[in-house]
Amino acid sequence: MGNVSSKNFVPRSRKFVRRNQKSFFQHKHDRKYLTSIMSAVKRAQQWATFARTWHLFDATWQNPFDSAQVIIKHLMGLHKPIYHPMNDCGDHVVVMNSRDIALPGDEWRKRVYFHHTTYPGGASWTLAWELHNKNPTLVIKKAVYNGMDGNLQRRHTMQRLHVFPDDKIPEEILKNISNQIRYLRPVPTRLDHISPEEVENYPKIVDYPKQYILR
Amino acid sequence: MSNSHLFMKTGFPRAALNNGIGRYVCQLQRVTIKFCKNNGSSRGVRDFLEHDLVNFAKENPGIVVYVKPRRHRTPALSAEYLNGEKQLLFCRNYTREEVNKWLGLLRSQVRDTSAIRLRKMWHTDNPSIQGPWTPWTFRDPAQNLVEFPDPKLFKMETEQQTATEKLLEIFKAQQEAERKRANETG
Amino acid sequence: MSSLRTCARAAIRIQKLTSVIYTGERGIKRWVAPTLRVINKRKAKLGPQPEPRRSNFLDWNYNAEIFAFNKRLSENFDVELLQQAFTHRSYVAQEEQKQREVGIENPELSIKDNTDLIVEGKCLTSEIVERYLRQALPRLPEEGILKLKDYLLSEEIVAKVSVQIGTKDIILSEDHPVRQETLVNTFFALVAALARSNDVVHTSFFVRDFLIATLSDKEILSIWTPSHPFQTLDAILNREKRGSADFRLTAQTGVNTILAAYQVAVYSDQQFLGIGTGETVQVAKNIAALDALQRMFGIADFSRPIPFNLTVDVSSQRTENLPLTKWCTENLKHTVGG
Amino acid sequence: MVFQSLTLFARSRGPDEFWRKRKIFKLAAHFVGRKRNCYSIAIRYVHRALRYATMSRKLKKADMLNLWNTRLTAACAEHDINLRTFKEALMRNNILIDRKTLVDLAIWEPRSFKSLTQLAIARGKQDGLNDVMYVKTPPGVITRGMLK
Repeated sequence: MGNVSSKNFVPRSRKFVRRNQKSFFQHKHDRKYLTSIMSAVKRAQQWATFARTWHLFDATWQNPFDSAQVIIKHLMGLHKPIYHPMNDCGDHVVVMNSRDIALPGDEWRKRVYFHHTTYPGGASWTLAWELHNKNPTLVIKKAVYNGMDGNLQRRHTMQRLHVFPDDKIPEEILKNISNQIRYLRPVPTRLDHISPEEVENYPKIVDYPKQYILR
Repeated sequence: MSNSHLFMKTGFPRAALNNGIGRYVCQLQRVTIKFCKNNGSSRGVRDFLEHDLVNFAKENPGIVVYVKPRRHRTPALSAEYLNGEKQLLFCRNYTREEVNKWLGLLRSQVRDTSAIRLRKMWHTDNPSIQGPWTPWTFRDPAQNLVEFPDPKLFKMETEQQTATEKLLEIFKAQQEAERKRANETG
Repeated sequence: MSSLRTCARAAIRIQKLTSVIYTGERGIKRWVAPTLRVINKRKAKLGPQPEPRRSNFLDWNYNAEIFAFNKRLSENFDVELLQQAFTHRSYVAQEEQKQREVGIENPELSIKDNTDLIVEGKCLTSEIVERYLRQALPRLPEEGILKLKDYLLSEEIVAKVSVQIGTKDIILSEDHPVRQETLVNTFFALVAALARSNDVVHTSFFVRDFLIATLSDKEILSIWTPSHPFQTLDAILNREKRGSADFRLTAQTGVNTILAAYQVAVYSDQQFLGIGTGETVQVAKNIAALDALQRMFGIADFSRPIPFNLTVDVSSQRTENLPLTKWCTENLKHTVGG
Repeated sequence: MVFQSLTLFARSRGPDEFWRKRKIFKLAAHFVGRKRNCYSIAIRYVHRALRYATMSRKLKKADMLNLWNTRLTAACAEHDINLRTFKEALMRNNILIDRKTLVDLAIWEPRSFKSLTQLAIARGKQDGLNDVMYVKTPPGVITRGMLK
């Protein structure tokens, strides 16, 4: 190790590793270069510690504002013990089925998204359901964006969020994924998706009398 | 202060040449005691020279001590360390005890420690025995076989039974018992 | 005094309203700043000056320095030998030249230079370092030992050690500031001088404490790495009659990105050997092999640190460590002796 | 110093302006623009910087505590326990390790940290702490309380 002192306490960032990427395997003939910096094993160790994981999140029936908190945690690397606001250890999150999100209460009708074109009279107010009809990824994207502190890092962090309206995720992105985030709340089954047999066999506390007419 | 350290060298507490792993070597190689023979500000230094210098030299044979009288100037200790650094310590109006103590400091330190800002109060060459944390340290190896997306891995992990599940269980147990009874009687 | 002055000022202010306010304190004298300015200006005009020789200073006593050098390192150098070790050929030549200039035809100086000490010391140091490393790292292959030796005996390292034990100012040599080569030669001459004034065992302590101990904060793999870890590991496993290296992908992420990371573990007969990460599977495999090797050779992070309290016997028979081509645990038992 | 008259005594100019200003310029050496070179501007910004420095001595401690809490929360979440319960259970086990050290362990010696969380969970289960009642633990974790 060249200067071991500086690696005290916090592992050096990925940037450091990348700068020294001219590793032993790319410089087979240049041994001296290697001796002055760090061994290939140490370098690999850092590569592992700062590896970017790709997480998959299914937004079906999930509250986008609650989900945003979990997504932000993963995007910013807040779920890692090595977290530091300046060491760029955030992961990627792929969100699927964003079309099937569930807003709480009256939110579809009451939530308003404001936009201004900066021209006089350029203000517009879009209801959540309208926005969702126009672009089914925007509600969750905005929830994540607004859930983060407004700083210079925010837009870069957003680059690591990939939202898809349905479960058709491009193959090259799907291959990157190595972890799944669990649902935040159970997904209910729609009544019309339950088969008649199941309904028939479900235990009943009382049976309606034969002559009882269901309206 | 906000920036007194701006033009200071920075570093970590390190022993020169792994001092102490092999054997201890005093890092102060020579010291020049400069003083005036007449001036009052050199009085403590003169006392020191009179009473303690011989003892000091005897106790520290590895340090070369020079004494340099000069007229009408502030007394000073000029220390030279093995790493080539020099430190000049003015001891105007110091008492004999103070000179003794400052000389003791010069003798025991590796270098001019007031000239570096310590980034950390400690240093280690092997920060980790078990290997630093990685995202995979506690990962379930079963995940290697998963084809993403896997519906099972989305499910919430609830250990507690829900009320519905409990009811269903009771119902099934009832049915089972009834069936048994029917079999026994029939 | 200042309060007096303030009172006076107040009195005057009452008399004349146009008075200037200054607080009276004794500080740095008024002539200091302009004088310093002029001195600095003249210094700048002169340009960079050569580094002054410490031995030309008024406070310099060569004999005292030599005495202190001996005591500082807690050594028992023979003083004459010690002085000889510090005297280089170039210094003697310079002195002779001086005498010739004065008019002496055949200058005869009674100063001995350290030429033969350097040669002797170099051999001795190399021998001690080699033997010590073999003893301290019995599991490390011979290739690694030789590489470590080269590293320790490189000019940079020895010169650094030489400066740190305080030779720089005492060296008698023509060149100034002292060149790296001279520093290195002085160190070797010192080793030989110590061997002559004491014995070789004592000399080995000197080399161990000052030269070999610099390894304590180094990572050995950064000094020496087996060139083909993959093949080497396979060959070793083969020699140990264990199953060949079995590489398994234990984790991967972001495979389609430039920050792809693969983690590969290597097993043999379902026994874990090592683990490695890399940006491609091939790199990860190589690192895993390297990790397995460093665990075998006892130079991993968690291995026992190199001992710095051993005694080497230079007179004993030379036993080399196993070379990579013969390295296996079974053979190791024969050489290390159980 | 000898002053021949009261006027001369009062007119003496006191300390050298050069050194007085130099003290300030040294503190302003890393500023940009005129606040670095013009005394009357420099002094204002130096005073402000000193004020910030004073305040930041406290802020620094708070920042570090924040960072440790964030990191520990992450590390604990990895082992299915939350920070409050973890600290509480450690206390009950008489394991007195501060946050800084716990974070160090979580990063550099992750397996030691894991064993600490296992201990905490076992203790929590034994004491009936709601958070950890349903967390799975490996068999054979013995806490102080169990030995009594």
